[in-house]
Amino acid sequence: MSNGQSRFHVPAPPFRPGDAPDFSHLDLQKAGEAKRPDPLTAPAKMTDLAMGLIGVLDHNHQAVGEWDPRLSPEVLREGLSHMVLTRIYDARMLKLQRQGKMSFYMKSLGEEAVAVAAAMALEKSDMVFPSYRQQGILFARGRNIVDMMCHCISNSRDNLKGRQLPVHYTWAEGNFFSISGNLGTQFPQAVGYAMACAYKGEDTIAASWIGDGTTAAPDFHAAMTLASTYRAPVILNVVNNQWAISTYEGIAKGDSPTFASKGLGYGLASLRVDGNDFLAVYAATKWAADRARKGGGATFIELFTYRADAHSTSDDPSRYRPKNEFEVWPLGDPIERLKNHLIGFGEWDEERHEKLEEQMTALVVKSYKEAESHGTLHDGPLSPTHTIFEDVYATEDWRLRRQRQDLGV
Amino acid sequence: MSNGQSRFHVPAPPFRPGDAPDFSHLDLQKAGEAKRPDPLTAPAKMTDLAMGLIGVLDHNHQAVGEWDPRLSPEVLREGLSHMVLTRIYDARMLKLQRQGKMSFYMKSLGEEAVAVAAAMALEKSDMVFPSYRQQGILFARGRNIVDMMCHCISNSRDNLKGRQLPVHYTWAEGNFFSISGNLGTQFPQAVGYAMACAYKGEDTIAASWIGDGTTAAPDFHAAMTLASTYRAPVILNVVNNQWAISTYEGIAKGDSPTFASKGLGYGLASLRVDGNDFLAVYAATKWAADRARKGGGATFIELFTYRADAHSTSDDPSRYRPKNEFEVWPLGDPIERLKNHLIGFGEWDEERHEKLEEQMTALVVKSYKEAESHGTLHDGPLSPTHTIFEDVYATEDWRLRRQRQDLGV
Amino acid sequence: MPAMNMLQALNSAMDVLLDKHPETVIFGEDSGYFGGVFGATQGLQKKYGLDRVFDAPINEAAIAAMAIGMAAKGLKPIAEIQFADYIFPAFDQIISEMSRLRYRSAGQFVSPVVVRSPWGGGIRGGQTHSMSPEAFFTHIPGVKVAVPSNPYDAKGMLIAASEGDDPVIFFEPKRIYNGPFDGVPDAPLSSWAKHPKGEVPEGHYRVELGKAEIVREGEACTVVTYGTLVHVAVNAAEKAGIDAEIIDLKTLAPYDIETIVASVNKTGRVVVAHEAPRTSGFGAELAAQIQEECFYALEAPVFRLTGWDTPYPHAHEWAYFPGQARFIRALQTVTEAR
Amino acid sequence: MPAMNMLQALNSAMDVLLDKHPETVIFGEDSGYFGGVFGATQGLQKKYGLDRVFDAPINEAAIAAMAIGMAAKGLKPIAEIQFADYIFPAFDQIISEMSRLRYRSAGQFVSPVVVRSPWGGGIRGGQTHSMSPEAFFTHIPGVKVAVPSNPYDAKGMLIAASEGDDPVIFFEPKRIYNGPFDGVPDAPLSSWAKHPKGEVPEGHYRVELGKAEIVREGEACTVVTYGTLVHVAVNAAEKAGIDAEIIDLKTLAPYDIETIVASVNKTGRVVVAHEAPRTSGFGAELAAQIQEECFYALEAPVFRLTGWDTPYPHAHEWAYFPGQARFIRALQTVTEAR
Ligand SMILES: Cc1ncc(C[n+]2csc(CCOP(=O)(O)OP(=O)(O)O)c2C)c(N)n1
Ligand SMILES: Cc1ncc(C[n+]2csc(CCOP(=O)(O)OP(=O)(O)O)c2C)c(N)n1
Ligand SMILES: [Mg+2]
Ligand SMILES: [Mg+2]
Repeated sequence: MSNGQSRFHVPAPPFRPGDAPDFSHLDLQKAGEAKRPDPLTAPAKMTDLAMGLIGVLDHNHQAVGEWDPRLSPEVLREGLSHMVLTRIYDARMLKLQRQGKMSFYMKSLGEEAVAVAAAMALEKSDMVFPSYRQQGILFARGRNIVDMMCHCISNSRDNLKGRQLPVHYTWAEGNFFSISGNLGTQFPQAVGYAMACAYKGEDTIAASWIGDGTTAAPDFHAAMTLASTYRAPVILNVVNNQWAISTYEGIAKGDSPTFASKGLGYGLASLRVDGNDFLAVYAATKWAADRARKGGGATFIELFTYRADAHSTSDDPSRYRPKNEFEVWPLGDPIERLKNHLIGFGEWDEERHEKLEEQMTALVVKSYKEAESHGTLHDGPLSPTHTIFEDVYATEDWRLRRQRQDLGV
Repeated sequence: MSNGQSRFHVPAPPFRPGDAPDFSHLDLQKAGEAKRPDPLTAPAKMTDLAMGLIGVLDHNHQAVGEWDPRLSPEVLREGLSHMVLTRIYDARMLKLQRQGKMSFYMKSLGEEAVAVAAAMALEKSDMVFPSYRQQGILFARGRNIVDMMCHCISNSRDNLKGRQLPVHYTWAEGNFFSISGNLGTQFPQAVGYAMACAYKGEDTIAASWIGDGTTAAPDFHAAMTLASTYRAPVILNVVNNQWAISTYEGIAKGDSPTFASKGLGYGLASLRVDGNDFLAVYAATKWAADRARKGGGATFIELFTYRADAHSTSDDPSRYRPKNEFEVWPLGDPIERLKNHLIGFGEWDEERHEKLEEQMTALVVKSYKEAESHGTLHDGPLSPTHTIFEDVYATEDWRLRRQRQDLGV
Repeated sequence: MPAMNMLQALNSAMDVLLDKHPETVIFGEDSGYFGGVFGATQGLQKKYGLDRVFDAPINEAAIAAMAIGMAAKGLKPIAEIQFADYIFPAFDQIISEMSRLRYRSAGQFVSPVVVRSPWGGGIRGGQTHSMSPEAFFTHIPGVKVAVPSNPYDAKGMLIAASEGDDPVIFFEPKRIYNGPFDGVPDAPLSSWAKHPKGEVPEGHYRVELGKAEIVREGEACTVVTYGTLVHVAVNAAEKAGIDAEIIDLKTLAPYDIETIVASVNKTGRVVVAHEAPRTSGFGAELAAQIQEECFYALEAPVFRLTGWDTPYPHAHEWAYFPGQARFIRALQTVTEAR
Repeated sequence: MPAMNMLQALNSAMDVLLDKHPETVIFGEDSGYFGGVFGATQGLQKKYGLDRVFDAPINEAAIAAMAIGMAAKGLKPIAEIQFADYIFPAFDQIISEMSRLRYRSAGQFVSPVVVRSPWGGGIRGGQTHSMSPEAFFTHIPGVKVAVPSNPYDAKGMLIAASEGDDPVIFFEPKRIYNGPFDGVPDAPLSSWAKHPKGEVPEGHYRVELGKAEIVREGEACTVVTYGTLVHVAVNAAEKAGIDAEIIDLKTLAPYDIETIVASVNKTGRVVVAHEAPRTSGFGAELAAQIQEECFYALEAPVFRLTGWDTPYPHAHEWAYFPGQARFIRALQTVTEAR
C-alpha cells in the first residue's frame, strides 16, 4: 500500500478500453455459503454479511443455502416476466430516443433483478424512493405502460405535465415517490418518511435506492445517520453496478472493503447481495422488510451488479471501459439465471420464454402506439402551456399570475 | 432492540439532571492491552483498534504496553506545563468574559491532552485544522499569549482585525489554520491540504479535529471519502467529549459501536484512544503521522474524553446533564494523570506543580494586562473601522470602495 | 392578554400546534430536552413527549430531508436550524427538493415543511451567528419566506405557516427575541411588555402570510423593511422628525406588492432596508419592482440601505449594522432629493 | 488563428494553465479519463497525468473543500461541477469557507479556487440540467462570478480567473458550447467558426474579469445581459430593427457599473435579461443599481426580461426561456414607453 513515502494517489480502474478485463481477483463468496441470521439479530453479530456475498442461485442455477426464499414457480415466473418486460421496454425506449421521440433515456440492462425482486418482496403499500434506474419496480407493481410512456415522451397525458426529464417517474397511487434528478437527496427523505410511518403506528416501511457513485454524496451520510439514530423502518439500498458515469466504483469506494461495510460504522444491519440473483435480492429484501416491520430498524444493502449498457443516452461507455466487460463479468445476467433456474426444475422452457418475449414486445409496441396517440414531445400535444405556472405553490400568487398573463396563457 | 413492531425511536442519554451518573456499563479496554501494529499495517488487519481503547497510563499512573511512547521526563513536563497553562488560560478568560471583557468564550477543561499531546507529536511544519476547542495546540506550538488574548478581546492588535468571534484563532506562522465557526467544514479542507502536500512532494501532513456531534455533519463524509480515495497524508480526529451542546453523543452516534468504527467502512486505519491519557494521545498521533508520512494514507482517531464544563459561555450544562458526571467519569483528568505519572517515578512533585501553576497564573495575568493595553472590545481601540472593507477580495472593487466612502472611513 | 416576548410567542405557537395537530413534530439541534439554544422549544418535549419534540444530529441537510420525508407522509414538521448561518448545508435539500416536490410530481407529493431559524445580527455573534440569508430563499420558486418583527406576528405567522400547504422558511430576528431594538446599541433594552404587539393571545390564531402591514403612516417617504429594522426605522423616523410611512413586509416571498405600490404612489420616495449585504440582497428585488411599478410616481431613486458587501464583522458589528444614524441619513437623502 | 468552439477554447485555456503553472490541478466528476460529460477536459489527463487532472467522487461539497484545502497550500485548483444545478451541495463550502477565508484570517490564508460549471438552459435538460443560479453567488461577498458568452472570452476569462487571487464561480452557458444561439429553437445550429469571437489564439492570453463589453452599439435602448442571451439579444435587435446597445456583462460580481451607466445615460431605456427566475434574480440587482445611478436619465422603467418564477420545465422549455419573441417584445416595450 505504500512506497515508503507520502505521495499523491489517484485510484484508477483495473481495465480501460483496449485492456482484456478479468475479474478473477474478485474472490466472491459462493451462493449458499452465507448464513441467514434471524432478522432481529444485532448488527455486530452479523458483520460477515457485509463482507461476503449473499447468493442463492449457484453456477448450476440451483437454489441453495439458507437464504433460499422458496418461492413458488408462479412467483418466479412473474418475476421473470417483469424482468423481461423491463428489458424489452428499455430497449424499445432507447430506440425511440434515438429516433428523436424523447429527449433522453436511461436503461437498466443487466440490473433488472435489483428492482423487480425487491419490489416483489415489499408490500405494495411500502413507499419506494428509487433512483432513475429502478424502472423494474413499476412493472412489478403493475403500472400502466402507456402511462409510463406518456411520461417519457412528455405528451398531453404525461402525469407530470412535461415537467420532468424522461424516466424520472412519479406514481403516488403505486407508492412510488417522485424521482429526483439530484443524486442522493431522496435517501434521507426515505428515512424521514419511514420515521413518519413509525410515528403513525403504521406497518408500512420505506425503501430507497442509490448507485455506487452516489454513496459518496453528502446525503448518503445524512440518511445513514438518521436511520441509525432513529432506528427507522427503512431499507437503504446501494446498487453497485460498478460505474457512475465514466467513473469506476473505486472513486466513491476508496479503500472500503465493500460498499456494504459502510453500514457497519453506523451500526446498521448490512448485507452484501448478489444483485443479479433474483432469489437473493428477494430474500434479502424480505429479511430487511421483516426486520424493519418488527422494530429492528434499518438495513443497508449493497446489491452487487454491473451496468451492462451506457449510463444514459448521453454517453458512450466504449470510451472509458472495455467493451466486453459485461460478458466476462462473473455474476452473469439476472434474466438468464432465473430463466435457467426455472428450466432446471421443469417450470419453464425456451419456447415459453420466446413466447413471453414476443408477448412483451407486442405489448410494448402496442402501448407505444397508444401513448403516441396522446402526443409526443416534438409534435405535441403537450400539457397545456399554462400548466407550467401550476403547482409551484398550492395556489398561484400574484407573481405567477402576472407571469402567466404576460406569456398570454 | 425491538418490541416486535416498528415504532418511533428517539434515543436519550442514560442520565439527566437529578440522576446519579454511573459509567460502569462502559467496559473500557484496559491501558496497555491494545496491540500496536506497524504503522503501515492494512486497516482490515487492525479493526480491533477501532473497537477497543488505546491507553498507556494505567490506574496506578504507570506507563504500560506497546503504545508507551517512552518520552523523556523533559518532554512529559513540557506537556504537563502546556496543559496547565491551557487550563489556567481558559479559566482566566472565562472570568474575563463574565466581566464583559469579551463577547464569548469556550473552554477545553478536561480535554487538554487531546490538543497538547497531538501538537507535540506532530511536526511544527504540519498544518493543523482545529475546531474551537484545541487551544492547547497554540500553547504547545509556543504562540504568544498576548497575541491570543488580543484576538479574544478583539482589540487593535487582534491579528484577525476583530473579524472573528473569540477563540476562533488563526496563526499562519504557526501552521495553525483559520478556525471556522461552521462545524465540520474544515475536515475535508484538511484532506485537500494534505493532498497538496503530497502533490508537492513534501513531507508535511495535515491534521484536523472535530467533535462527536460533528461526525453527523455532511462534511464528515466528504472528508472521510476524500481521505480514503486519495490516501491523503492526513490525521482526522474526532474528539468524543460525549456532548455536543446539550445533545449527548447518542444523537450523532446512533447505534454505531464506537465513533472510531466509522472509519472502517472507509477502509481507513481507525484508532480509539483514551483522550485523557497524554501518552496514549501522543503515541497514537505519532503512529498516524508516521503512517501518513510513509505513504500509508490517512488515519481516523477517536479521542474518548469528556467535556468537563459548559459548551461555551452561552449554555448552562446543569440544565441538561447531572452536575457531577465528570467526577465519576472513569478516564479522569488528563492533567492529574500525567502529573501523577511523573510524580510516580520521581520526576515531579506537588510543590513543583503548585509552582508551575503559580508561574502560569502570573504569566496569564501579566499577559492580559499587556493585551488590554492594546484595547478591549468595549472601550477600544479596535482595528481601524476601514479594515472591515479589506480582505474581502485581494483588491477593493468599486462596490466596497463606495461603501467604505459611504461610511466615511 | 398576556405580554409575551418573541421567544415565548413562538413557544406558544408551537404549543398550540402540537396540541391541535397530532401531525405536528418539532426537531432540531438541541431543540428537544434543552429546548433550543434560545429556548424557543423549552418545555415542549416534557409536555408532548420525546417523539414529538426531539434532538436532531448536527446535519442540517439531514434535518431538512427528514422533514421532507415526513411531510410527504402527511406529518407537519417544524424544523429548527440553530442559526440561519448554518442553513447552507440544507440549501440543496431546500432548493432541489423541498421547493420542487409539488411541482415535479405535479401535485402528487407535497412537502409543507416549516424551517425556523434565528436570523440577523446585533448580538455580537460574529460572521457565523449574524447572517440574514433571506435573499437566497426568495430566489427559489416554491418556498415562502417569512420574517416576523414582533411577538404577535411571530406566533400568528408561525401557526399560519405550519397550517399552510407550502414550505416556509421562517426567519426569526434574534436581536429582538427579548425586546424591540431601536438601532442604538448602547441604549438600555426595552421590553416587549411595553409594545402593543407584545400582547399575545394564549390560544390559536393566524396572521396570514403574504400581507404586509403599515406600522407607521406618513406622507414624506416610504420605508419597506422587515424584522429588526422595522423598529430601527420607526425610531429613526421619530428621531429625524420625518413623516415616513413604514411598511413591515413580514412575508418576503410572495411579498405584498399592493401595499408597497399604494404607499410609494402616495409618497414618491422610498428606502428599502435590510441587514444583508447590498449586492443582490432582497432590497434589489424590491427596488427593481418598485421602479417598474411606480416609475412615474417616483421623485427620487429608490434608496437601498443595507449591510455592506462583506462578511458580518464581530468587533465592528455596529459599523456594519444599518443603525439609527445610517437610517436617518437615508431618510434625509430620499426626502431631500431634488 | 484557429476557430474553436467554446469547449475547445475552455480546453485550450486549461491546457495553457496546466502547462504554464505546475500548481494548476483540475478535477471533477468524470473530468479525468473521460474528459468531462461535455468534453471540456478531454485529453488533459492523458497529456498531464493522473495527478493533475482527475476524477472526483460525487460529492460537490467534497470537491469544493478539497479545492479550498489545496488552494490554501498554494495550488491553483480548477474544480468542475458537472451541472450548475448540482452546485448546491457545495454551497456551504463556497459561502462559509471559500468566500471568507481571506477575510476571516485577515489575509493569512486564501483560497483562489476556480469553480467551473455548465450553466443555463436550452438543451432540454429539464429542471436539473438547466438552472442559472448566478444570483445566489453574486450575493456572496468574496467570490467573483463570471459568465463568458463566446469562445474567445471563455478562454481568456478562465485563464484570468485561475491566475487571479480570488475565488471565481465560472459559469459556462452550455447551450452555446457548440455554436451561438439566436433564441429560435428550431433554427439550424450556427457555428462558432463563423463568429468573430470563435477565433481563439492558441497560447496564453487573459480577458480580465470585471470588464463588460458593448457587443452592439445603439441609441434606442440598452440591453444588459450575459451568456446565451447576449446572442439572443443581438438577433432580436436585428430582427426587430431596434437600435439597441447591447452590453455583454461577462463578470457579474463585481459587475462593470461604468459601462452600464454610460450606456443608460445615453439611451435612457434598459432591458436587463437573464434566464433565471425573476424574483431576486441578478436582474433585480442591475435594475436597482441602474435606477439609482441613472434615475434622471431614465425615460422608462428598467425592464426585467427573465425566466419565470417556476422550476425550469422540460417539455415547455421554450415557453420558459426568454427567446427571440419575448426579447423583441421587451425591446419594443422599453423603446415605446411614453
Ligand atoms: C448532486 C448530483 N451531482 C451530479 C449529478 C450528475 N450525475 C447524474 S448520474 C451520475 C452518476 C451516478 O452514478 P451511480 O450513483 O453509480 O448511479 P448509476 O447511474 O450507476 O445507477 C452523475 C454524476 C447529479 N445528477 N446530481
Ligand atoms: C453547521 C453548524 N451547525 C450548527 C452549529 C452550532 N453549534 C456550534 S458548536 C455545536 C456543538 C458541537 O458539538 P461537538 O461536535 O461535539 O463539539 P464540541 O463542542 O463538543 O467540541 C453546535 C451545534 C455550527 N456551529 N455549525
Ligand atoms: Mg453506478
Ligand atoms: Mg462534543
